[in-house]
Amino acid sequence: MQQSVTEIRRLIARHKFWDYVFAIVGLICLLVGILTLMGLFAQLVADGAPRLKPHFFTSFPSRFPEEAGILSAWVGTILVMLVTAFVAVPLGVAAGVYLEEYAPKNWLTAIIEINVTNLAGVPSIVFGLLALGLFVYQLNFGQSILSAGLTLALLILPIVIVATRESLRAVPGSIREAAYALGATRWQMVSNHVLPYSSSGILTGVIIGLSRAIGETAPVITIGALTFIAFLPHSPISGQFPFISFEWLKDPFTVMPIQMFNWTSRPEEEFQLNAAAAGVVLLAMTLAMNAVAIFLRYHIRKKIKW
Amino acid sequence: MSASVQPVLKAESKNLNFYYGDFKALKGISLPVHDKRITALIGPSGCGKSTFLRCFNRMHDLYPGNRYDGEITLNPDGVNILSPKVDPIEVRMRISMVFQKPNPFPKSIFENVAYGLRVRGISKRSVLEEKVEEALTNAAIWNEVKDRLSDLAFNLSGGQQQRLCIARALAIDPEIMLFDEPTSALDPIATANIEELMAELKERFTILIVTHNMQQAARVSDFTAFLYLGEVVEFNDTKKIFTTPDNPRTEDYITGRFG
Amino acid sequence: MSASVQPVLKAESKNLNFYYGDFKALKGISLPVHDKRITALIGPSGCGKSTFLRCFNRMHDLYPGNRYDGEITLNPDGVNILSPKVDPIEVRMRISMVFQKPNPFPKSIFENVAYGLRVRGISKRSVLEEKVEEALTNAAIWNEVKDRLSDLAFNLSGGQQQRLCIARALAIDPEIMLFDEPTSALDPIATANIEELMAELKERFTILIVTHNMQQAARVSDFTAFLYLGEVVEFNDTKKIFTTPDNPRTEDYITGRFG
Amino acid sequence: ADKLVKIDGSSTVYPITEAVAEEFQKAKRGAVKVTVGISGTGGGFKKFCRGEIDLSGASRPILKKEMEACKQAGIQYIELPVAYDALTVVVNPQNTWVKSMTVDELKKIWEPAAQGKITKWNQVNPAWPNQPLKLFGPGADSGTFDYFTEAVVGKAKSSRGDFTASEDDNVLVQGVSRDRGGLGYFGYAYYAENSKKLKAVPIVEKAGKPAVSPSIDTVKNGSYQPLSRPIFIYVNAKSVDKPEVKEFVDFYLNQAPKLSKAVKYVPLPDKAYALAKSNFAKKKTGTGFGGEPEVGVSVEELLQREGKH
Amino acid sequence: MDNKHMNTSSPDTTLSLTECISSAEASRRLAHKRSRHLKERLVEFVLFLAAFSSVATTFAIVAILVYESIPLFKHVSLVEFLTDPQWTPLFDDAHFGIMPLVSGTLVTTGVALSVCIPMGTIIAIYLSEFAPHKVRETVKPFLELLGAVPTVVFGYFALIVVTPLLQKVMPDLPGFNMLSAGLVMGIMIIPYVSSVSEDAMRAVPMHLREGSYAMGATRFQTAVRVVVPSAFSGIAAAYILGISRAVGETMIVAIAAGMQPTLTWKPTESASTISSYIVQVALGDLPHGSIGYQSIFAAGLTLMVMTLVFNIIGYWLKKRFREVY
Ligand SMILES: Nc1ncnc2c1ncn2[C@@H]1O[C@H](COP(=O)(O)OP(=O)(O)OP(=O)(O)O)[C@@H](O)[C@H]1O
Ligand SMILES: Nc1ncnc2c1ncn2[C@@H]1O[C@H](COP(=O)(O)OP(=O)(O)OP(=O)(O)O)[C@@H](O)[C@H]1O
Ligand SMILES: [Mg+2]
Ligand SMILES: [Mg+2]
Ligand SMILES: O=P([O-])([O-])[O-]
Repeated sequence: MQQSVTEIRRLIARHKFWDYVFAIVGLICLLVGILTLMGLFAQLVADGAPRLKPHFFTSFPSRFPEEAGILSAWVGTILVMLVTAFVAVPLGVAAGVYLEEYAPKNWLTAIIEINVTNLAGVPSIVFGLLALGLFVYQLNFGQSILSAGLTLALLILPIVIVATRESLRAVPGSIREAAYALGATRWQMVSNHVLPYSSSGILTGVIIGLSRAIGETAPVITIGALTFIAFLPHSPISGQFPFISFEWLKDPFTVMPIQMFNWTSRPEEEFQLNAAAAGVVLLAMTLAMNAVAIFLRYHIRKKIKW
Repeated sequence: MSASVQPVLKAESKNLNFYYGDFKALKGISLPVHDKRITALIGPSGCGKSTFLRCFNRMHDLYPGNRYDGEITLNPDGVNILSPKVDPIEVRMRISMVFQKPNPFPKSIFENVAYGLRVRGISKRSVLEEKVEEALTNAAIWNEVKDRLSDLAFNLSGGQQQRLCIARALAIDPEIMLFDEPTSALDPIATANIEELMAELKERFTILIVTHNMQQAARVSDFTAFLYLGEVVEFNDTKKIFTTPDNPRTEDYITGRFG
Repeated sequence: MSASVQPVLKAESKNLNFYYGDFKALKGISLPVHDKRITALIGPSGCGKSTFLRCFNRMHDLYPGNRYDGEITLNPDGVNILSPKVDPIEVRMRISMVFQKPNPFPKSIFENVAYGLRVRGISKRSVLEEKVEEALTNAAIWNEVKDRLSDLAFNLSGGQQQRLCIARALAIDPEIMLFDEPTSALDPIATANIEELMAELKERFTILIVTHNMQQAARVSDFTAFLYLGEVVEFNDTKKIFTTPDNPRTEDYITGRFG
Repeated sequence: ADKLVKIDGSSTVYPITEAVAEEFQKAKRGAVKVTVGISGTGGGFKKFCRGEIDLSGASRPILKKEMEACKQAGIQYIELPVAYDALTVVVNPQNTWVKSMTVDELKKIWEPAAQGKITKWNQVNPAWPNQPLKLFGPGADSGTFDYFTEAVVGKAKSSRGDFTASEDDNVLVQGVSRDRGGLGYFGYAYYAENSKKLKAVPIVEKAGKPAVSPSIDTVKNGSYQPLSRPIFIYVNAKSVDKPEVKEFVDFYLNQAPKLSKAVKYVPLPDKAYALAKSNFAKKKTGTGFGGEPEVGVSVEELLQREGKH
Repeated sequence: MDNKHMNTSSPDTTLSLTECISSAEASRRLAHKRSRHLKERLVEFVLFLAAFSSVATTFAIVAILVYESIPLFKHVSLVEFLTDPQWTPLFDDAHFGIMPLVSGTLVTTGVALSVCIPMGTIIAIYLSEFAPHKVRETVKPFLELLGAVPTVVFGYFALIVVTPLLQKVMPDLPGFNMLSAGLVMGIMIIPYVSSVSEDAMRAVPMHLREGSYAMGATRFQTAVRVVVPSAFSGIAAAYILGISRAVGETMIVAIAAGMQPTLTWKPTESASTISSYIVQVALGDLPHGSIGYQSIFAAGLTLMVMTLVFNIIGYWLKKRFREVY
């Protein structure tokens, strides 16, 4: 009745063959992805290398390819990302906390939930249309850092919400019960425990969101970002009281992808090198952000093991 | 560990029913809890021990669909802690709980113990320090941790973590302490430590403990209730229960004929 | 349930050490497993019962950093199943396992039981149907599920799920069946059912069971090994162990003086 | 507080405006900030007529709809041509058969009736080989497209639809340079920068006239017809009150001859710049067109026309 | 909370002696309770508003799209919009049939999905079930970087590298085609699919895998027969995300697919998609307020409806096949 050992062995050999086949196929697929990325990156670096000199980072755009730089673009990108993060993080985390820790099971929360997943799938160009109608014209923010930051914030809001929910869910129920058992209120439980313990996951989500936002071209084009900007926005630190100024929010700006897009569509081939160099910088910025995320994830997780 | 002096009633459940949605997990439980005594709840898995225990600090309020019906009165003021008019947070401030698996917060040892005090609005460092030391001493872990109060609580062993959780629960001066299988995740030595500790604690606190380990119940408790399928089959002096139980089902269970 | 006829040796562990990374969880375990008998492993939590059991089907191979040292020979062919030269899949095809928590696959009842057969390359419907029915009958659950074989296995109760898992393990005609606390997640009635089932199964299979419930060990097993801190303290006829153990530590544990 | 000149509009005009802005800011040592955006001619006019920008670049004259929008918002504008752009018809360098093309042949290729029918070179001219004809052109929302259709087919926006369209002229360059049977059209600058990869086709305006290749000279002397077109800036008359805007426009008109050449556009005749300067000085508002594009008008004539509002 | 136990040295002290909570203490506690409740409600309300902001965003999007496209639908009937086989709103002979854009969108999406779904799934299975822990932890973030490459770069990659490569195999392939745009888009979306499905697979509890291995299954059998079905709802969510990304992707198609709105289902032809039409017009020369300009909002609305449909299907799938480990 029981199969003979040799029979079993033959069977296993046959099955294991598929293990090997799949491992190889998997590796190939992985390599296709990784090699494409590396190839793209290598190509960009090879093209952009002659431009990657210090003055590339400290110069404004120019009609002379060798003189043109990305100063206004990278400053603009950073400021826009600041606005994006400042809006998306509190809003997204609060929404995630509500949905995960507070929301009663009713139709309203069901709608919010469907809506969040749906919003995650809305094409970015549609956010551009929204921003054009709402921020630029209705609210009269103009083509400012504020408009762009808000647009991208809405774009990554679902990413932050989902990441927040996932990491809140990873905090075991026993921690919640422990806090309640000591007499904590719901908000005390959330703010003293669950949120701090899930911060690494939330942060990772935020960074993934930001690295998506940083490369977005279409919505920023739609709101009509400028391309030639040979000056910097107002400084956020002012000489007079209260030493912080928000004038930069209303300033015109350009961002890295726009600058890149502008350069790729120039007739002079020389500008393609600038575009490649800008691409390298943009990727490096994303890479750096991801590295920070990985570092944080690693270090915070090391401390917390459930 | 006898209950020779007639004890005072600290709390009492009166005809308590409890429902998980449609499922009736507790069926008319009436049970006294004596002051400064250890009452053990035993019974086969799924009989409702944990469910009953968690009624005492309204843990079930956290999940939707749960429903209490009946009363648990808490003395001396005789308030019915299950009444919807009573704030569960207030109940939890008076009755604290230690869980099956040690569940320290991923904070320092000090902050773990101080948490219950902070929730009560105490933030003066000197008061906190004093109370934390007192609680850790009472939980018989002060000597082991006094030099590493700012270490992460996760770095303690399982048994130490559980004692830390006990200290955390002690720090808020509860009237009753609930223990839900507090040693089932621990090794024998840690278990012995905790049992010893409970024996000390009952000098000052009223204790209610759930255990699936009859030997443990026999060793540490003064009174024992045997639950089966959501009902109290028998409640009595521990000695009596483990030597001459009144109910044949109790006897069957205790001698290992079922369960 | 006696072991009166001198039994045949089905497997034997010889001076087995096991390491979780640097932690030595099993220390020189030597133990016989008799054919068509139930051998129970008891001992306090963390003593290494599960660790030992899982050596028998090389479950530890799934996780990095684990290391075996020593032998488990499997008769009749006397192969050392722990040898790196032996394919763990081969071992698992000969020795199947039922886990503590019922873990049916998210498939239909039929597909759950047929899984092991499909893995063996059997896909003829008629053969599968016959074997599935046989296994479900042997697992004493056929009558309950015969009309709903295409239902999702999750829709069964806990006890039914566990019997389904037993059927799944039976379907592949294993030489040894391993049970790791198979009833600890079940209610008393389901537990009684499973115990009855095991008594029937031992007519045909060799069974090794881990339990933290001494009553259960006493009820179902022919031989019992008492483990403590990764070592075998005592191995003997179950009757002997539960009446006149040789080792005082065994006695202490069984009578509830520790653990 | 800041001295800011806001410019937006056509991508065609952008390179010149950018060059001017760069030089202007250098000259002013950063005392005046200039921003230049690319929203397209239409997008630029929308903003212009909302009063959001000071200058709008346009690769075609303002249209009726836009004139109305400006009128409603009370915006007066000064129309100033700044350079010529020569639309250049290009083929693949391996195309050995085309020596020149007549406007009629172009029409035969591009008119709506050609859609799906004219797909081989020999269908246009029997002397050419039986080679697939692959067409590339700017997107239907560009000024270049409007002008080309007007000039070749005789009606703006009237074109066949089965061609590869792109907003990005480099994409068109790629297309024609890789397809032996390819034919496309775009601004002169893109041809000038890629003259190794492409071949410009000399254009015969009417039967009997000579074939003229696009170049700075042929555009300037008016012989490259009908595919050379003026490009414009529109200045908000109110903005001229701001000294920095006035200064900028003056600077623009002064530098346009030199800078437009530098970015491979064709400067207007000197006389035209002089006229433009005087129009600007006089703040002569309105458009020289009737709200419709026209082909073949001379810039000088245009500047002397009565401004329509 | 004054120490109710400290002053009672013997357990048999009577009730009356000890702690009857004074009325002052009771009222203090009550007041505390009220303020605590108020704060809790306030916090909850604020959090609710945040959660609701996402709904508000959707409303705003729909409102703007509908509002701006109404003028178009006054001019063009919905039937014409949906059935006219030509989309030439900018030509002299204007037609407003959205179908060519929809077909372009669906074909490029289809091509992209035929790349990213198998590859993404295989990579996810490989990383979750086959790869050593170290490989997984290093490769995953690296792969996610693919999703962060600016899409303009991908667009040129498709046009300048992939299309010529394809033309070597298919000499008749036009220089602009949906095939190469779709393929590159697929590669770009791989990390979205693989990352989310890998998370779902890793969330499958170990005891299910143990169950399978204990039956003598190989890795491959365990992965395909147990892990993937168990993680199905998570994997479906990953697919839906991938579809949404593909449907909405703009720059790659705008650069490499040829911007030619033709009603075709052949990937080897050039075509235009909804989103690429939107950027084209947003960048272009069209007078604002013209019918052509309004057409981008109508197109945006169509796109939104399409993603909505996909997401509702996804939500339903997720509900239907919710993990019940
Ligand atoms: N959240 C819940 N929803 C529905 N039923 C529940 C829930 N928790 C427990 N139950 C059921 O209520 C009954 C009592 O459960 P309880 O956890 O109190 O048992 P217990 O005596 O503590 O068992 P154990 O010794 O296994 O911890 C059981 O039948 C259980 O299945
Ligand atoms: N994956 C692991 N890594 C490291 N140590 C482990 C691991 N699993 C178990 N151990 C340790 O090995 C020892 C034996 O564990 P094992 O699970 O075999 O105990 P057990 O007798 O089955 O206990 P229980 O009755 O609680 O199931 C324990 O000290 C445990 O902490
Ligand atoms: Mg319990
Ligand atoms: Mg175990
Ligand atoms: O951007 P254009 O209006 O010149 O096409």
